[in-house]
Parts: sequence; C-alpha cells; structure tokens
Amino acid sequence: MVQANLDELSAALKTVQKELTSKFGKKLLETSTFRGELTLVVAPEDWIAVLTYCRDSETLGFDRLDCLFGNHYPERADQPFEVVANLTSIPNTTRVRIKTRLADGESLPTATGLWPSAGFDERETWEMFGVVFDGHPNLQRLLLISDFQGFPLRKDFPLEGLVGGRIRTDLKGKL
Amino acid sequence: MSAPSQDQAPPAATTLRPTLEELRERKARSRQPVHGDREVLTVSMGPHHPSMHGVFRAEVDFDGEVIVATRPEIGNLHRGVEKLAESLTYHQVIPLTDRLHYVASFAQNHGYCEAVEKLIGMEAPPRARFIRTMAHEMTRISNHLLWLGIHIMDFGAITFQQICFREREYMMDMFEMLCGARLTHSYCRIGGVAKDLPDGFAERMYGALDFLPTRISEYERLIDKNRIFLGRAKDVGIFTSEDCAAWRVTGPALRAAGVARDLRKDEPYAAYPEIDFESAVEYEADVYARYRVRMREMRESVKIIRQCLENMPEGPVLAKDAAHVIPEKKDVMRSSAAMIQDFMQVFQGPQVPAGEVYRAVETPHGELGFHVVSDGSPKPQRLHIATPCFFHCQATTPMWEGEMLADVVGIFGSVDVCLGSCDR
Amino acid sequence: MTQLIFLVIKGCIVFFFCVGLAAMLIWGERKFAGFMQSRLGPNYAGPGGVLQTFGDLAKLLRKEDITPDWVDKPVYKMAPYLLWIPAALSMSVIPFGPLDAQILSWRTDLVIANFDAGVVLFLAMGSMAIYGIVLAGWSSNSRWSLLGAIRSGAQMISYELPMGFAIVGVMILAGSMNLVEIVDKQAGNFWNWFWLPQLVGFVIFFIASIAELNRTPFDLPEAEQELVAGFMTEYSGMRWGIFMFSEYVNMIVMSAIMATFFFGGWRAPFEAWNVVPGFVWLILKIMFCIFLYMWIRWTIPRYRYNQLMDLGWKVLMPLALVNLAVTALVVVI
Amino acid sequence: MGLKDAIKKVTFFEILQGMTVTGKYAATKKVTIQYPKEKGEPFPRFRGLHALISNPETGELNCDACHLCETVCPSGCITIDSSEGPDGNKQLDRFDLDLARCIFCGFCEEVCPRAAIVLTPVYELATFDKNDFYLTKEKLLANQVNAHKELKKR
Repeated sequence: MVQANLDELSAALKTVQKELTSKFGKKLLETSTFRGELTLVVAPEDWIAVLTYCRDSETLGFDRLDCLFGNHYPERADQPFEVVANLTSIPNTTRVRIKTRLADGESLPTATGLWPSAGFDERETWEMFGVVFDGHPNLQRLLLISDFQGFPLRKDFPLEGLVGGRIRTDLKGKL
Repeated sequence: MSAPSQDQAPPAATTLRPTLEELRERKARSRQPVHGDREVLTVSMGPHHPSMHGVFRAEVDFDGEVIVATRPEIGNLHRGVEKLAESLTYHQVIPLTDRLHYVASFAQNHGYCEAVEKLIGMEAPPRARFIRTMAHEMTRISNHLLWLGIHIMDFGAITFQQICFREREYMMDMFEMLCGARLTHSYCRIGGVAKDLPDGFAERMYGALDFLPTRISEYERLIDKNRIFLGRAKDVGIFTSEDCAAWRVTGPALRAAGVARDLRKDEPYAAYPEIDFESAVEYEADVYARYRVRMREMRESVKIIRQCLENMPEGPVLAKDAAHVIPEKKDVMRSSAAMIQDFMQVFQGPQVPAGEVYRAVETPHGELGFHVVSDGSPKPQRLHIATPCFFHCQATTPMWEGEMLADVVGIFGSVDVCLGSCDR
Repeated sequence: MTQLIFLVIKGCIVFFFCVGLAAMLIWGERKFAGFMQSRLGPNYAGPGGVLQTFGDLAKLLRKEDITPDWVDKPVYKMAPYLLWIPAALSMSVIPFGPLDAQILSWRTDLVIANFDAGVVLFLAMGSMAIYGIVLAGWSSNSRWSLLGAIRSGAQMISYELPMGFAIVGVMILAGSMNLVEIVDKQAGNFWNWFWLPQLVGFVIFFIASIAELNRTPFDLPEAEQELVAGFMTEYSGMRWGIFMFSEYVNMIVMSAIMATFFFGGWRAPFEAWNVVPGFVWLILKIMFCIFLYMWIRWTIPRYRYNQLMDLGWKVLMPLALVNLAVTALVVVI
Repeated sequence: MGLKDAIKKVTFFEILQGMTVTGKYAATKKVTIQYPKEKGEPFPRFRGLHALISNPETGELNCDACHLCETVCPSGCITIDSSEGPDGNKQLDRFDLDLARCIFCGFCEEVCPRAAIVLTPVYELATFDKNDFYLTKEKLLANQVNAHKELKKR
C-alpha cells in the first residue's frame, strides 16, 4: 500500500485529514494518499460514525456520496472484502475516500439513512460481492435476475461459462 | 421576438432567485396530496412502454392519475462491463466505455482515459487536450440535441424530435470524419487521442458553429414560450439542491437547482482551464429550468469549440511515453523503437503503478466517475464506474411521487438518462 | 320513386367520399408530417406514395387480429365500429349544394336529409362516438386502456358543452337549427359568413373540436407518451386500423360541420364565384380545416389531464356562455 | 401581465410563432437520403468491413502473422494460426475474423505494424446467413478492393 505522504494533498484536504484524525484518532486504521487523493480506512463498526461525521461536520461538509462499491482481494485471507465510499463536498470541491475491510460473511450497517442514494449502490455491492448491509430497506438483486446464483464480481467467479443464471421458465404465466 | 440568449443572462431574474425554503414550499405545493389508504392502480412503466427511456422499468402505483409510489427496476441492459474490464488491459477497456452511454460515448472515453492518466501520473500533450475538449463539447451538443428532441416529444410534440435529429446528424458526421465512427467513437487513448484532426475538419466545424446558434434560437421560437409547454414544464418535478445532494443527482439537473457545480470548472481537466466559458445555472429546479440549462449549455459548447479550434496548438496528439502509450500508426510504420513500443503495449499492456484513483468528469448528463484500482498489473484490479444515470434512475422515486401520470416520462427525461450507462 | 333513388345515390356518394377522403388523409397526414420534419414521408407506393394507405390496408388485413383472453369479446369487437359509424351519420345533414338543384334533367336537393333538427342530430351523433372509445377501453380489461377510456369520457363531456354553446351562437344568428337554412343565412361574400360575427364562438368550437377528435394537444386518451396507446392498446390488425381510420372520418365530419357553421358551407367566398359547383367549395373548406388540424398536431405539445379540465371548464365554458349572452343581446337589440 | 402579454395570449401568438417554424420546414428542402436508392458517402476514416491487404505487384500478403491484432482485440474476434514457412519466415495459415463479435473499435488496424489489416468504408453488412459473418483469409483478401484509396493517409 502506498504510504501517506501528506505533502501532496491540497490545503483543503489537509484540513480534512487533520480534522478527521483529531476526531477519530486511532479509529482511522490507515491513512494513505495517492495522486493527491486521501484514503482513510476504518473498522466496520466505525463505518457509520465516520460517514455521519463527514456529512454533518460544518468544516468537512461532505454532502454527497459519489459512489459506494465493493472490492474483493482473495489474497487477503482474513478480510478479503472492501467497501469503499467516495465522498464529495460540493461547496468545498473536495473528495475523500472512506474504506472498510470485511471478513467473508461479515455485514455492514447501511448508509441509506445518511444518503438515500446509497440504496442502489448497496444493492449492487450486495449482489456483486455478497456483502450484506444491515438495515437496508430493500436488499434485492438489482442488475441481475433475482434468482442469480453467486456473486459475479468476486475474483473467483469465472468470466465465461454458464454459471450463475439460467433462463427463467418458472415465472411463466406469473408475469 | 428573439430568443433570450446566453449573453443577456437576465439580471432581473437574479433578484427573483427562489431560496431553498421557497423551493421546498413550491415543491410541496406542486405535488398532489398522496393518500396512502386508497386503492391504487399499479402499472408497469417500461421496458415495453413506448416512450420510457431505454429499458428502464418502474412499477408505479397510481391513485387516479397521481403517483403514489414507484419501484424502479434496472438491469435489463447489464453487460458486466466492470467484470469484463478486469480481464482486459487498460487499453482494451476503452471500447467498452463507449458502450456505456452510446449517445455521448466520447465523454465516457474521455473520463476513463483521464482516470487512467491520473493513475499513471501522466498528462496528455496540449494538442490532444484541446482535441479532447472539443470532442467532449461536440458530444455535449449532440447529446443535448437528442435529449431536447426526445424530451419535447415526451410532452407530445413529435416534430421536434426529427428537427433536432437533423442537426445531431451533422455532429455525428463530424465525429465520423474525426474518428471513423458515428456512435461508438473509441477516440480517446491513454496519453492522448487516436488520430489528429483530418484535413478540412476545422472548416466543416466552423460551418456547424455558424448555423447551430441560429438553429437553437429556432428551437426556442418553436417551444420556449409555448403556453402548453410552459404549463407542462414549469413547477413540475421540482428537485431542490438538497434533494440532488442526497440522491446524487448531478449535471444539468443539479445546476438547474441553483448549484454552480461544474466539474469543468471545479476540477478542471483537459483544456478547460485555458478556455473562457461559463456554466449555465438556473434556480427554479423544475423541468423547465433543466431545459433552460441545457439550451444555454449548447450555446456555451459552441463557444468552447470555437475557442478550441482557434487556440489549437501544434504538436503531437499522443504523449511520448513508452511505458503507457500505444504509439501512432505512422510512427510504428517508420521507426523500430515505436514498433517495439507497440508490441510491448499490446502484449504486455501499460506499466501502471499500484494504487487507486477516482476521477470524475462532467459528461452531458452528469458527473461520471471512474474508480480505478490497480495492483500494478496491466489489467485493472477493479474498475468501478459511477455513472450519473444509475443515480438518476434511482432518484425517480422521490421525483415522481405526487406528480401526475402525464409527467412521468417528462420528469424522467428531464434528468437525461441512458440505460446503457445505468446498467453498465 | 326518383327521390328515393336519388337518396340512395347521394348517400352512397357521401359515404364513399368520406371513406376515400379518409384514406387519402392518412397518406396526406403522414406526408405533411414528413414535410414539416424535413423528410419526405411515404414515397414508395405509387407516385409520391399516394397508395400508401392501401398498402397499409393490405398489411393490416393480413395481420393476425389478436383478441386477448381477458377481454369482453362482443363489446371488444364491436367498439371500433361504434366509434365512426355514428360520426359518419352526421354527414347526412351537411348540405353540399342548393336545394332543388338541377342535375341534367332531374331536380333534387343537394343534401341527404333536410330536416329542422340537423344540429341536434350532429350533437347527438358526436356524443355517440364516445361510446366507442369508452367501451373499447373498458372491454380491453387493460390498465392503460381503462385510463384512456376514463380520460376520454371526462374529456368528451367537458368539451361537448362549450362546443354546444358555441353552436347555439350560430343558431341564434341563423334563427334556425336546420343546416340548410344556416348555410342560406350565410349567403354573400366571405365576410358575411358566421366566423366573423361569431369569432369567439369559432375559436371555442375549433378548440373543442380538436378535443372531440382526440388530436394533439388534446389527444390524452391515446397519448403514447403516457398511456402506451390508451384505449386501443390491446387492439391489433384491422380492428386497430378501424380506430385509426375512424379518426380521419371523424375529422372530415367535424371539418364539414365547421365549414357549414362558420364558413358558409358550400358557398363560394365571393358571390360571383358561385358558378363553381358548391361541393367543390365544401371540399376545399373541409381540406382547409383538416390542414389546420394537422398543422397544429405536428407543432405543439400535449396538455396534462388537469390542465385540460381547467381549460375546458374554467376558460372555454365561461367564454362560451359570455359569447352566447352577447350574441343574444345583439340579436335582440 | 401587461397589455402586450394579454394580446399575445389571446391571439395565440407563441403558438402561431411555433407554427411558422414548422410551416417553414414544410416548405424547405428535405434532408433525407433515400437510402437504398442513394447512399451516403462515408468519410475516409470510417470504420467498416475489414480487409487484408496484399502487395499489388507480387500478390504477397502484407501480414506477418505477428498476432498483434489478435491480442489487442477487446472482443477476441480474430483468430490467427501461423507456422514456419519454407523460407524460414513466419507464414500465415489461418486468419479468421468473426464479424458478429467484432465491435469495430479499429484497434487491430491501429496496432498493425504492416498496414495489413484495414477497416474499409463498407457499411452494408446485413446478410441472411449468419455464416457470412465468419470471414476467412480469402474473404478478407477479397475485401481489399473496397479499401480506401487514401489508405496511406489514415
């Protein structure tokens, strides 16, 4: 992982980094920068707290969740899944990335209470990676057919072949 | 009566800018009361509904003609672009991004290439940046023309669509001249653009720039003051700036809510910092404001293209970077170093550092973000595409509630949605 | 006996004129729409594509007429005819020439039915057409069709009233409900026609007639942007074709009525031009009105449901009443 | 609302204005190309049907069987088999292109170091037989008559 080099951050992002570090301190497991972008890793239990603070703090003002998605690192045995949230502040034009790492089968509280726009994102993350979001109002398959087998964006899911889905004949006459 | 042009940005209107509270109140007033206890009529809007945009499907509950609840459903056009991208090198992903939003495919190419260039830490040469800016604005014009025609057709005026397509055809011809394809351009490359401008391109483009503003004025004569259109578009589908932030509605819909958020200015890329333009902002947050924003953006785009053509620097269109760039064909044919670079790039792929970046660009329909995760291999470890349409489809739920059946498609169209981009 | 034969001949001529003109109008509208949209419209079948309608007809007849399982079959099958036969019947009261005209060696009235309640017949038959739409929508048992039928019912009722009141103005001026007499009262040059004294009435009638015909901007019952195809969503093949066809028959009838009420019927615009037979002028006037309908249809967007109701009840209705009162006052004084 | 606006409203000014626009278009020249009868001329860069180019004098294939196009193709529609020829050089045994898979991105043409594979401006690719989409080396070679004259300029 690229080490944190706070010098490459813009002034506004440095403030963000300072503020979040002073507020959460040790709860930020990892701080890294790359190409002028700030990435913070938090534990799953701090996920909502950090996001809430990012949204509600006057100075940070991250009022928009740009995207939320998952990632899969099969080489990390204990915590193979990662959920990433890109936050944007429209007035400050800053961005920050909050990450959390999850073990297989571990669930994460939903962010739909903070940003309703997370609804589709979390559904997609769930169907693609199998990361469950607790408290999500409607955690169903979004892009794939509703009885799709498997989680396609996991690295062990094959790219080609007839896996996962099938032609639906069971719904004949019901639609 | 001449159409209000960009130059006469109305000073009187600025004093009448509605505040957020006023907009909230107006929104509450414009929507019909929803009675939860009544019997509802559930219909399936799309994907076989003739005027639903793309293959979007929504189950809509009606109380009479008023929408009580909607359940949007997407995924009918899911092609697994993100999964597919993990098996292709960074170069090979470019044609896939075309197919995200096939109406504005250059904007997708551009966003992806900007993201990868940020990841690599390189910059395209100046001429390439100007060509990119120009092509991006051409895309914006052609996308807005298509949008305009379809949007007015959503309100029942069918002739408009054909008239707009006529001008769009000209822009598509320009793209064909530029890169060889009309819809799926695949024109942007990591480190520049594929080909230099062809001979006679600038003259043809100037011709288009000359007649486009008059045509836009003509559209405005046709529809801008029409009492039926005003009645249909004003105070309909109000979506305030706070709603936009909560539901990640971006682009013209956000600017129509009075937020001067334009990535071309806020996070400049390509040649935008060197170009003088202003982003169109309206304050009413309704369907009509979104229409106004797009009409003004088209005029701005004409100005930007003209500036690009006038200030276009000479030089190469691809960066001289042996580790990341497929060289130009004429170099490959001539020099053996370029040929080796060609072979290395194709067989090995670009040498990107490990890391992850998020880069968003202002496409015609909103902010398109590419999140590229690299583990140092020539193939992306993960490519997440945060398309505006994905969130716009989701935002139909709060946008439609309390509105009337007749405005379903109109409001949906006013945020400009392409389901190819939404489903990925 | 001769009169009976003449009646049959006149009826046949008018009927086939309506049908033939409607067929040409289908082509004409497509062509005209094409021209307005910078394209050519149908141009393959015959010179300039004039045979397009017959090609369409052949296609529609060959297509399978799908009757969905869930429809109310007798009503579903009957509905398309209900839409246009009543409307076509009101052609019988339209005079297309003077009474007691000489044709070769015979004399006959150039109108099928010359009776005093012609206006009432037209209004009654116009109201009948709604049954076709409502029954089609209702019997289809489809949600879109039902919504279309409901809209259509409400729309027809709302616009029948201003339309009726607009006609009453004409009736007061003419002093009669007989269409032959209404035309006679408009004798003279074109400024003697009723459109000038009844300008407001004419505008109301025109707007209401667009609504009665279900054409843009009032085509809510079949608005494809909202209701797929409204009341005819479930129809296919020739039954759908009849719906399309009936729209044009209705348009001809409505234009003929408008020409009779406001544009002097079969009379020439100038007294001296009456040497040209009356039916030529009538056809020209019908075509002019249809041209207006088409031009409007291909230019402007559609009203929303509540706006349509507002326009009908809050604008046209009071306006029609005021117009009626003023007309009555002027006539009395 | 001023008097002017009221007059405009009563006279349907803006609707008539819109009608003049459509009316004007009805009278002006049409822009349609009557497709099967007259055909649009693609620009030189147009990416259409593929062709393999051979040397006009010797008839020898330009292709060196370097597999670049096969590798770069994002949809994997090109299949190349090569073997060692009698003169010790690589020789092309098979060059198959599945047009039904091709996405016409033009990458094969762009990376080819010999200008052996090009995209011609032929755009009428519809056929009744799916097998016609499977282009073998012979078919691709026959296509080179369509290749644009200004090939070198591209």
